[in-house]
Amino acid sequence: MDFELTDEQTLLRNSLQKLLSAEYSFERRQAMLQTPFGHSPAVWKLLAGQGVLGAGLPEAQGGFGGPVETMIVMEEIGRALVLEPYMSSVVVCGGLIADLGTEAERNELLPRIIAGDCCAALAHHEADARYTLSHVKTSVRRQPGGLVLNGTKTVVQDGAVADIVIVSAQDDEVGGLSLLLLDSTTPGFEWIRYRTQDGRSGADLICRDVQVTEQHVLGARGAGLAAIELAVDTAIAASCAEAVGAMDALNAATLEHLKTRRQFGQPIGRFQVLQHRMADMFLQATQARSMSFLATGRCREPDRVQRRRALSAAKAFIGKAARFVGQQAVQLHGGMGMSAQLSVSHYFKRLTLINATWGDVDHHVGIVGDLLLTAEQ
Amino acid sequence: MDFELTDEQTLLRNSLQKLLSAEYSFERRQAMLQTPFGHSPAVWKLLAGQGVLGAGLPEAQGGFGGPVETMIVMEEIGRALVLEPYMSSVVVCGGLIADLGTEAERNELLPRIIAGDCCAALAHHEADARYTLSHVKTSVRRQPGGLVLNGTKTVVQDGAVADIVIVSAQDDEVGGLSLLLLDSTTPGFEWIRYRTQDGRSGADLICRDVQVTEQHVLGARGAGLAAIELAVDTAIAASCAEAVGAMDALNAATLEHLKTRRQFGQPIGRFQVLQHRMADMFLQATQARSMSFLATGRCREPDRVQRRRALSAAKAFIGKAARFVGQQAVQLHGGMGMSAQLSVSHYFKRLTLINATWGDVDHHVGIVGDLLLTAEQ
Amino acid sequence: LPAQLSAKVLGLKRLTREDIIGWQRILHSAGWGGPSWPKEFGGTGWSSIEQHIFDEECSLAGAPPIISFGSRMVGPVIMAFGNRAQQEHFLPRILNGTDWWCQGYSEPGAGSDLASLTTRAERRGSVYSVNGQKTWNTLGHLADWIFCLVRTDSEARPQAGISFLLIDMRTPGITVRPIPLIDGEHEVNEIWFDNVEVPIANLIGEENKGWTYAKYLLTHERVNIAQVGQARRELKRLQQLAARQLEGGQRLLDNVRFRHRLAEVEIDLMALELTVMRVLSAEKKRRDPGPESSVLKIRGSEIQQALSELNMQALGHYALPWIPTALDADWHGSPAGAEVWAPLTGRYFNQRKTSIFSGSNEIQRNIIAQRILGL
Amino acid sequence: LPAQLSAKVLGLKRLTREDIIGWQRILHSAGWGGPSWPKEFGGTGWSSIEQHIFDEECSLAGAPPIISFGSRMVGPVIMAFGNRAQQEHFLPRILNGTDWWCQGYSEPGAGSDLASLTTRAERRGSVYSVNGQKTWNTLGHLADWIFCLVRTDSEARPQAGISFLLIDMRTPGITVRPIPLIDGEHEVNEIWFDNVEVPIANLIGEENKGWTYAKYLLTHERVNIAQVGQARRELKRLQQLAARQLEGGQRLLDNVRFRHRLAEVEIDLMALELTVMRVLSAEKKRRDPGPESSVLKIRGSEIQQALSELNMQALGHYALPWIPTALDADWHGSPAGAEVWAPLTGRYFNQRKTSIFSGSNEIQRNIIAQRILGL
Repeated sequence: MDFELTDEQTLLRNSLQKLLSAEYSFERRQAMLQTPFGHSPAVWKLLAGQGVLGAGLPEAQGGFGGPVETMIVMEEIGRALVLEPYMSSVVVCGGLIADLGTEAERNELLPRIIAGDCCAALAHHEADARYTLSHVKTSVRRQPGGLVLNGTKTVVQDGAVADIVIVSAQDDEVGGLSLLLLDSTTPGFEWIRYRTQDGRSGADLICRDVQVTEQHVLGARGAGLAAIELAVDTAIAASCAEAVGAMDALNAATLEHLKTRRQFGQPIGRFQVLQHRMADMFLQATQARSMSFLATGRCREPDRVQRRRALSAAKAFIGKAARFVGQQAVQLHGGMGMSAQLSVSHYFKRLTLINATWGDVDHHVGIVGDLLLTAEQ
Repeated sequence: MDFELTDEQTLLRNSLQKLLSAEYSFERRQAMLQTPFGHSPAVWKLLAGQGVLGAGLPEAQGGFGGPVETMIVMEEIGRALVLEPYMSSVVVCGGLIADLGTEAERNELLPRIIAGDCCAALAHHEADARYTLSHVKTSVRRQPGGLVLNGTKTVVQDGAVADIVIVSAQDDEVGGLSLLLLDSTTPGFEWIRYRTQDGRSGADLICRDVQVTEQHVLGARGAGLAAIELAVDTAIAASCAEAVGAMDALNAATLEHLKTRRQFGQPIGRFQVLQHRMADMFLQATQARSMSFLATGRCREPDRVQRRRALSAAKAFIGKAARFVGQQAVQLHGGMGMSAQLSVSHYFKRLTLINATWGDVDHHVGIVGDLLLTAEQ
Repeated sequence: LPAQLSAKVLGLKRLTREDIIGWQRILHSAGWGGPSWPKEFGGTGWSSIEQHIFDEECSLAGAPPIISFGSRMVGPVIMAFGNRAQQEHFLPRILNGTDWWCQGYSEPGAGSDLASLTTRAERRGSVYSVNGQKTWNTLGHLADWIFCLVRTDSEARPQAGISFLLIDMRTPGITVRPIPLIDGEHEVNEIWFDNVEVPIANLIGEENKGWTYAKYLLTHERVNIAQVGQARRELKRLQQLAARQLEGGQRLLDNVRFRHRLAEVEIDLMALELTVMRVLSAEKKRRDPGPESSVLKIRGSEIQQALSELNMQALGHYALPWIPTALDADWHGSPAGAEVWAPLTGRYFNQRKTSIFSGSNEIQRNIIAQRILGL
Repeated sequence: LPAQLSAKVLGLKRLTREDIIGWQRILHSAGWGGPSWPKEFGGTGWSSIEQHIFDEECSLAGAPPIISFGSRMVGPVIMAFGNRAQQEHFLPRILNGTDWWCQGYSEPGAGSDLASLTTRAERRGSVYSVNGQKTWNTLGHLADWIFCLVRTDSEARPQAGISFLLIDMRTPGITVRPIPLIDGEHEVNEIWFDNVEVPIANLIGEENKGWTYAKYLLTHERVNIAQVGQARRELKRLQQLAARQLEGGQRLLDNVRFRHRLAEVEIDLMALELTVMRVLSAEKKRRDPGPESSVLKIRGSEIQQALSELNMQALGHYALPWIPTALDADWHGSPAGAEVWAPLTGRYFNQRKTSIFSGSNEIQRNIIAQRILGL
């Protein structure tokens, strides 16, 4: 594993940092929190303009790079707490279309995604699944003239701003899961849109007798679960990078607070207990960065056991680290950590929600534990 | 629950403290560690002379008091790190004989135990049981002229100094466990005696075609498991009290060290990180004491679920507290905490072994969790 | 206790001013308006243990919180240090719910280090003229009165120049501005004082002795600080939630790891409950439990936080949506079920305050180290 | 690596002086006597990453520890600050296993606060006369030489009057007395110096500059401090143990809670391993990883401790017996199986030292706060 960035990668990082610090200050972001779903078409277009929306997508359709580029972008998204649907549109759905789509589908959709003309979301989770990816009750069945889709998808991330949606369903005819690539305005869809705690958007999607055809199936019928698992691992790696960026910024803000906030006649950073707390926050973030490299390096690994262990380990470790850094940043800020007017509470909320997404700490520790059984037998 | 001691109970505590500080100083104890198994007949007779070996046993045979008196004695045993087989002889076996024995058995054995003329031990655990009390493979079977006992018992606490032993075995004839009360020199017994890490003794006991009769069965045949469970809960309460006494002493020693040891030109207790650590040790010990009261108050509770929850909760909480206090006392003592010449390492070892006895933290947390299932259904 | 009200409380719904005042009136009419007050001032005269049992029962039954700034904070100060006129005027109005009190302690530059406060009160004839800014004021937008620490002598050493003033919130010159909080709710405020005139009669005790009264108050409030009843309530919610939430079709309660987490917090709560009882039992003899209250504050807040975190964790993806309307009592919208789970993530965020406010847990550990352990 | 030797190491048996010296001789004859040394002094000239891989492989294969006091501590100091004569005399003898070195730093009154040491060396003609007491000396009873920090100027400020002396352990006036340790093993000593005469030629560098050399040494040793290879070995032992230990007839590995604990420590170890690699990778550019070594020390020791604790926990009741003879290589006594489990509880006790020695974890956190974070 190489921990050094190439010159192009460093350039990507620097230009994105520059763009975001100019166009996505905390004050600007506070204003965007007042919009219905946090998504700003203007910002989205700006990102597209810099080519950022092509990171990790195929060059043939205007993309560039791979998981390392995604990591770089996501880390900056975490650092600036960007509310845009980058994860859903580019990483998850862009990735699924690139992996599974036909030449025609890729040529039609990826350029639009990369240009920022189309946002996409994945509708996979269901109410009783929790983090079990294989638990899908939504079904697609044969009916005269095509197929029909029924079921309810919950907490579709970035769902309120999606133009297209990928829906997973049990495919009774062939067995296994199939993925359906549909317009979000498809008749029979009912969207229940809402804000998420971190100012982004989500939605529940109720599918009632939605008429589809085999043309809508993305990839091979019945082969959806493996594709979803790979997409989720890519998303986990991206989440890890986002969390690392957010922790970095949060640690910097907390360190600054310790140096400037005075109590009892001295900067509070002179108190040894707070020094050690901050040292532990640094220690966690340092290791979290190592694990983010691991997740990035392994998220496309063909060996499923190796990939599973690495990605679950990274998500679990970073989840714990993010929890500790987030909670302690609030604690060290005192009352100010509770205020919505400072960035610290927003970082904390975002880190908390990253933790609850794509499997929480217990879920992924459990997976690493279960792999011991396999290894052992 | 009453947290106040009666005058008699306070007197018991004070006189025992006085006896132990006079006769069982750390230096004396260091000398006793040089004996084969830590047990000193002289000390044992001294304790008997003060009547201490009758605590919790029936008045008819010369005992006095109940669980609170046991708690008081065990706390002082913990505080002075007494190596004597009090737990096995008085609390566990004395208690079993008092609960299950016939009038004749009680009259024969309890006065000898109380007088310090006879040490007893419980041989129940087996190699593959871990902390599962019901897992017993040792068997007692009918044969011409009586019964025959076969099997191997492991880590019989205080086993190397026991004169009599209570052995549990699957009783094939009636089903369930039976308890056999036997002389430790019974033909067919092979004892593998050893020291334990804390300077006490233990033994494995191999039973090969041991000839016994129904006269040797303590209590009703086949009813041994419930009796063992009750005895173990009494032992858990006693262990909790011992741990509380040890933590108290260890915290006092650590606090003294923080006040007297100087580094960087000041007592190390001036460093805020060490202050907070010590505060947490105090906080843990304070709550551990509350839980010891709970264990004492509930260890004879007839409602099995209530008893189970209380005793497992107490053992788990105190196990965690003891681990934290023990490890941190060593840490705060620095190199001196590693030395066998100071008491701190001995307290740490004893607390560690208490944790591994009668079920560790995970075992008892698991039980409390499983009770949620019962409560919920 | 009206069923509708307890349903709101147990459902973690938003409470109105009327909900809380109404409950105080109900208590008052039952003679329980001052469960922690002596009989001579219209209280119940209960022992600490009786108060504790009352508090626990109220919490478990889903009673709204008592407005503690009046009943448990300024009330006892007025009883101990107020003059007869102040006692006769203010105390009955607290008991019967007429006056809602709030607290003016913290300032932007004085958080944990309260003694460095700078809001000043200058004497001008029969009034003090108060100028300055208070912050982290809880529910002041609902309050009728505020008790403040103000500086009346800027020459003296920090603690010595502070006085304890009672101020009518309707006095001209007071501006209350909400501080938007992490969970989006309105709970705390900044308050500005611009030449606010306060009658000298509203000074508690002697001028420049306010620090003493504030310290009395800090140690007076102790047992309730553990919030054991509320924690029991949240533990019950968590158990019910874990039995209802599914994980790949299995109950979350059947997940061994999660059950261990449940058991751990249950055990911790048992230890705290018993420790509260021990402190109360010792109080029978000593009257003042003293610094042990720091133990209760630390563990109480840590357990509240653990419970709110597990309640959120139990939700899985449902931790994400933010549906503030679902916190209204009569809401039945979509997504379905949100009336149950919607408050829980916000509550987790909100409960982070418990280790910060009322003396941060770091300050509490300092107190244990210094006052109990003598370090 | 002789199979018998690696079996002893992997079985956590007691190692003899010959075991350890023998391994150094084997390495030396293969040209690997100084894996961390530059070629000019007879080392391998490996990069940090190559050294790291070598160390890990050695650990996993069950190689005995290298006598780090020579190879990794006094060796580098002699290379950097020793004169030609010292280099030519001492360095080859370290490589070929002739000299076993030990360290004389800590004193009864100078632990974490090393600069307050009082052992003094007075110049008398061509010798220093050394008087004082050192403590927490590791394996000095096996050593041929000791490197000491001694005070040569008691007037200067604490750090300024210290010199770095090399002392032959056979010099008259040296007394070595074991400190009995928590696990009953003989590992550390007290050493008294009573008018011990040390030739001036054995002074490293300049008089009163010893503190500089000691500090160099403290930051020189860094990557190996994480002990990743050893942790991997202990994790493997733990997994095997969990698969073998039974719990009511079921494998301990099938206990979900225990498996979570295994997984947690495995994940922590992965994070540490990768962080070591990142530090080494950064070192390619900067050469001196600096205070990041504190991160590796803290996490390395915590993980070692967690592993030794879980190995003990896996034993259940078998954590209790103390069977010191079972630590001998050829022991096959009763109770049966003790050759496997008998070392583990003692190892747990012994590993508590890792967060105390080599700069306690508290000191390491101070270093992070001050040197990295600028607090």
